Amino acid sequence: MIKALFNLVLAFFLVLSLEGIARKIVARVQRRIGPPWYQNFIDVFKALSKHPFSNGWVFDFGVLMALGGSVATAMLMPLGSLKWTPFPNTDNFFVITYLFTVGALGMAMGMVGSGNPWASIGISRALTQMLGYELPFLVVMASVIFNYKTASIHQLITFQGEKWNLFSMPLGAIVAFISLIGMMGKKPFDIAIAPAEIASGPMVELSGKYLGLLQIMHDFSLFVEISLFVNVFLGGGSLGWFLVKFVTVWVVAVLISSVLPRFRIEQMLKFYWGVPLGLAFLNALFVVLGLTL
Amino acid sequence: MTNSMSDALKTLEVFRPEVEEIDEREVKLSVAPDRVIAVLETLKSLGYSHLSLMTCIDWIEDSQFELVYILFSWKDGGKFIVTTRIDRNNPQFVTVKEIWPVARFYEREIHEFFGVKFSGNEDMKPLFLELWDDKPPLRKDFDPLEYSRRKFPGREYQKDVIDEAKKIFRGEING
Amino acid sequence: MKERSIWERIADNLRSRSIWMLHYCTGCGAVELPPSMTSRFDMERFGIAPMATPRQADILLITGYLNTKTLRRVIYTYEQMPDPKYVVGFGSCTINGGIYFDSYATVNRLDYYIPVDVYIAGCMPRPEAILEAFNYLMEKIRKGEADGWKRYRENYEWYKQNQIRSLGEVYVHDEFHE
Amino acid sequence: MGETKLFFGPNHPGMHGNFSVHMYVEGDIVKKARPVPGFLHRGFEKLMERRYWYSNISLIPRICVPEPDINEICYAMAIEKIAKVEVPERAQWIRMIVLELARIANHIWTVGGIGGPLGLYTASHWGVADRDRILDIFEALSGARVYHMYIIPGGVRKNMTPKIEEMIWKTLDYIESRLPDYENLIFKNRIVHSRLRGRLILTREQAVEMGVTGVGLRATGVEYDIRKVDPYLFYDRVEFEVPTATDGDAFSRVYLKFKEIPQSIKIIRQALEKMPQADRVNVPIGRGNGLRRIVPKGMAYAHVESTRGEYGFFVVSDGKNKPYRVAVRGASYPQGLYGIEKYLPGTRIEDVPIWLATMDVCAPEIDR
Repeated sequence: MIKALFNLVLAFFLVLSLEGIARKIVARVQRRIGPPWYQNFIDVFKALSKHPFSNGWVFDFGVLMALGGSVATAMLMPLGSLKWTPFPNTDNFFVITYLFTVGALGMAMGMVGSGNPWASIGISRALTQMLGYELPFLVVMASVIFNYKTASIHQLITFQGEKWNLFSMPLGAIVAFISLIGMMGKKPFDIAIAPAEIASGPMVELSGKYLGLLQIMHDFSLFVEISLFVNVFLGGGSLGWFLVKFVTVWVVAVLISSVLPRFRIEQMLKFYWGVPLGLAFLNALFVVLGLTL
Repeated sequence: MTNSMSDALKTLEVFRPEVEEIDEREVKLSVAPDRVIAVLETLKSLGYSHLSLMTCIDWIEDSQFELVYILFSWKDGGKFIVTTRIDRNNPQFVTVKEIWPVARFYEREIHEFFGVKFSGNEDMKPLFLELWDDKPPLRKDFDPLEYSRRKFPGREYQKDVIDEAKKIFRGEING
Repeated sequence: MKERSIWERIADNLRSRSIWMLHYCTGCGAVELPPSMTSRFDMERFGIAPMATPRQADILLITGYLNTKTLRRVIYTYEQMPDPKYVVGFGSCTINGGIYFDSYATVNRLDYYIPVDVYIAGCMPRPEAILEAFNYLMEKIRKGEADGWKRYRENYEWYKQNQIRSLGEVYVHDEFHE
Repeated sequence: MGETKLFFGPNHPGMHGNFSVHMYVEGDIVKKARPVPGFLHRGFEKLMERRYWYSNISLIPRICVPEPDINEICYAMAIEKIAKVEVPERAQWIRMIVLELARIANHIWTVGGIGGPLGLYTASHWGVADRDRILDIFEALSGARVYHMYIIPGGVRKNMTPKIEEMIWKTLDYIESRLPDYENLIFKNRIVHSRLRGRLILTREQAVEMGVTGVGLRATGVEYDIRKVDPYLFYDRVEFEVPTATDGDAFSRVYLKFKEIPQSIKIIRQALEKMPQADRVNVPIGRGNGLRRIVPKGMAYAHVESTRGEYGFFVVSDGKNKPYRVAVRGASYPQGLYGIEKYLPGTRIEDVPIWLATMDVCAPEIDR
């Protein structure tokens, strides 16, 4: 149980400071200084200290359900090796994906409950985006699970002891990284919270405490997504190695997102169901024929 | 006067406009109200297809509105300012919406600022002002300072700074 | 100044370091906002970031003159913002009407309608003046003096009566229906 | 699917300035759209009738905020036409340099500004930062960053010192060195191509019928530029090309603006070389003393090629010390009001801010 709490504390502090560093990196790309690295902590606590407006109980319940879903998934996530898996027998991939979508659907229900037309447009975009990146990701994960005949994350880690899945299944890793950027809502795919078009989409009606809670929920979901990718494709090792891989994946995603504009919603779907889906099926074919490198 | 503008004037002789040359590429034509549409159409067919501006001048002494249509030709850069005078107390005029669709918004603006009614252009909702309760503001007999003092209370200074600024402005007291 | 509790003082300290500015350019001073937000003057190093909706914003910037039509939307936006909110007035147009003192469409004094915490001098204040004003606002928040929102809450009737007197009504009509 | 009513209202990050579009949306497709201007209306035309000829100079640049110099030049040229005043040659060259510098500054800003609706915030940061370099020149020249009040009826307020000329040469070289970076970041970016190419197409007939001028018209293939067709100042003594495109979509409108920057740099360099040395840069207009000059009776229309299209002042004087009537022709009036109502229905929500950005709908000059 202590490991689960350690997971939460690590997730909170690691991702918030990483987001501060990401703002610093993006600022450097834009030739300016950028805020201090702990700026996100101040933002979250300031948001928690404001008096919010509530839009009815559906709105409140949606926010709590979102936070609950992502906290639960963060607790289950193993950190790079058996020693650091909080619940060794229930960290199955399908359990994690199910709990994760519970969080996302909770947010969707809450935001639509706020009654703002911008929010409902943003939510319909977020759900189509989920549809977009989920398909190639699941095909790749199916091929990984089929290859190692197990769905529990920490066993997958031990199997790639000497050779990471990144090298044994390069196509799968690339597709997973592209859908990871979609999952995180980073730049080419931040259509759901596009400020210039739909006034920051679902987050239109979030004020004060709700905004702080949603920010924390976003951090936990970021932690879950990146650690899932690191565990499945970049093997494991001690906790230190896990953190190094976590940070590198995050920095690569931030650099890509700082120089790319946004897709339109139907372009995003065409993009995801085009090349990435084809690569995912190709990768599944290689795995079935046993041609993994 | 560029040659293409002078031969444009020859074709317009039949409407007997008063011609006044302002610049080498700018000519003012004042025409009787009922001939304006015909002049505008002939000018458009002669290549003066771009309606730069349509506005209105309030000559309050001889109680008339002067409607101004400024046409510009992309071919030779010539500008024609076609103007006509209409009565000020009951301003009525016909719309040019069919010739230039964008004139619909110019007319809506002139209706809001001067009160000129354009027959044929029914979209006369207020464009820039919201809940306007006074006479059309761009008429000469509307005093904005008095309206502003009445509706929007200003900041009371111990010393009347604005008056003093005016005096400095007129040079009665040095700044 | 009533003595603020420890938690209140910490909250004020946090609020001063991360101010979220509403991305709403109400007047001509908004042309100096992009330069102060971007690479050369970089407002973000003080933790100031533009936010899309009034719900997430802390400061409302009144950048210059205020048209009556804009004032109705500004009052809407001001009342939508969550509570510790601050207003910054740019230039002399918000103090006494400025260069448009005799215009029939602009208001002559901003703090009749909504409480203002900081005024910035300059007809279109420069980016350095804007950043200086934000730092001054941060100081006021840390000391707890920036209580415009409390004033609005206490004499709400007086503000509402002023607004109705100058604007007639504060309702926003839809363009299609009338 | 029912239609939802959306206020793409004044408080919207995708909106440039203070303008509003009320629209009915079904899913992501815009069904009906109505422009709602008037949020920045200050009644300039009324205020200008209550001020002296010269004291209007401080009021006029505030009409169009992103590019104040074109207001001053139009007002000045219109008065000079009425009063038949010959402006000293050096003053005309300085005016040309100031106008072209303002054009470069505004083009960089709008080319970078296309990053806003697209999400490419790096471009807008670069654009605004490089524009600041030119504002430094204006600050050295006239003492103010944005509202310079530098071009006055009868010439220019102050002479241009050699130090400022040196500064202009350095800044032009700096901006010319930055252009390839913009090319790679924005115009070689495949996602920008997919977002802008083939969207919001405006054919030549639609543009001419709507009265669009500037880049919107030149993107449809015709080389209509007032500096070439109706040259003012000394534009007929410098040679420069006017870039045009053929397919009239959002991408070519932004790309044309980008390709106009090197042309403006070329104009400034030629102007700096051809500028004669003189110390008299302004001539009093009309008669009377101090601020209360009196302009003779008459009316004139002066228009200029601004970054957004044809921008003009129609000035009427009845021989007294105050203008009788001043009418302003905003460059984005047709595409802002008529264009939105006619050409937005049928597009997607993502294209509305792109239409406002590429058509450069600038709210203060529509409301005046």
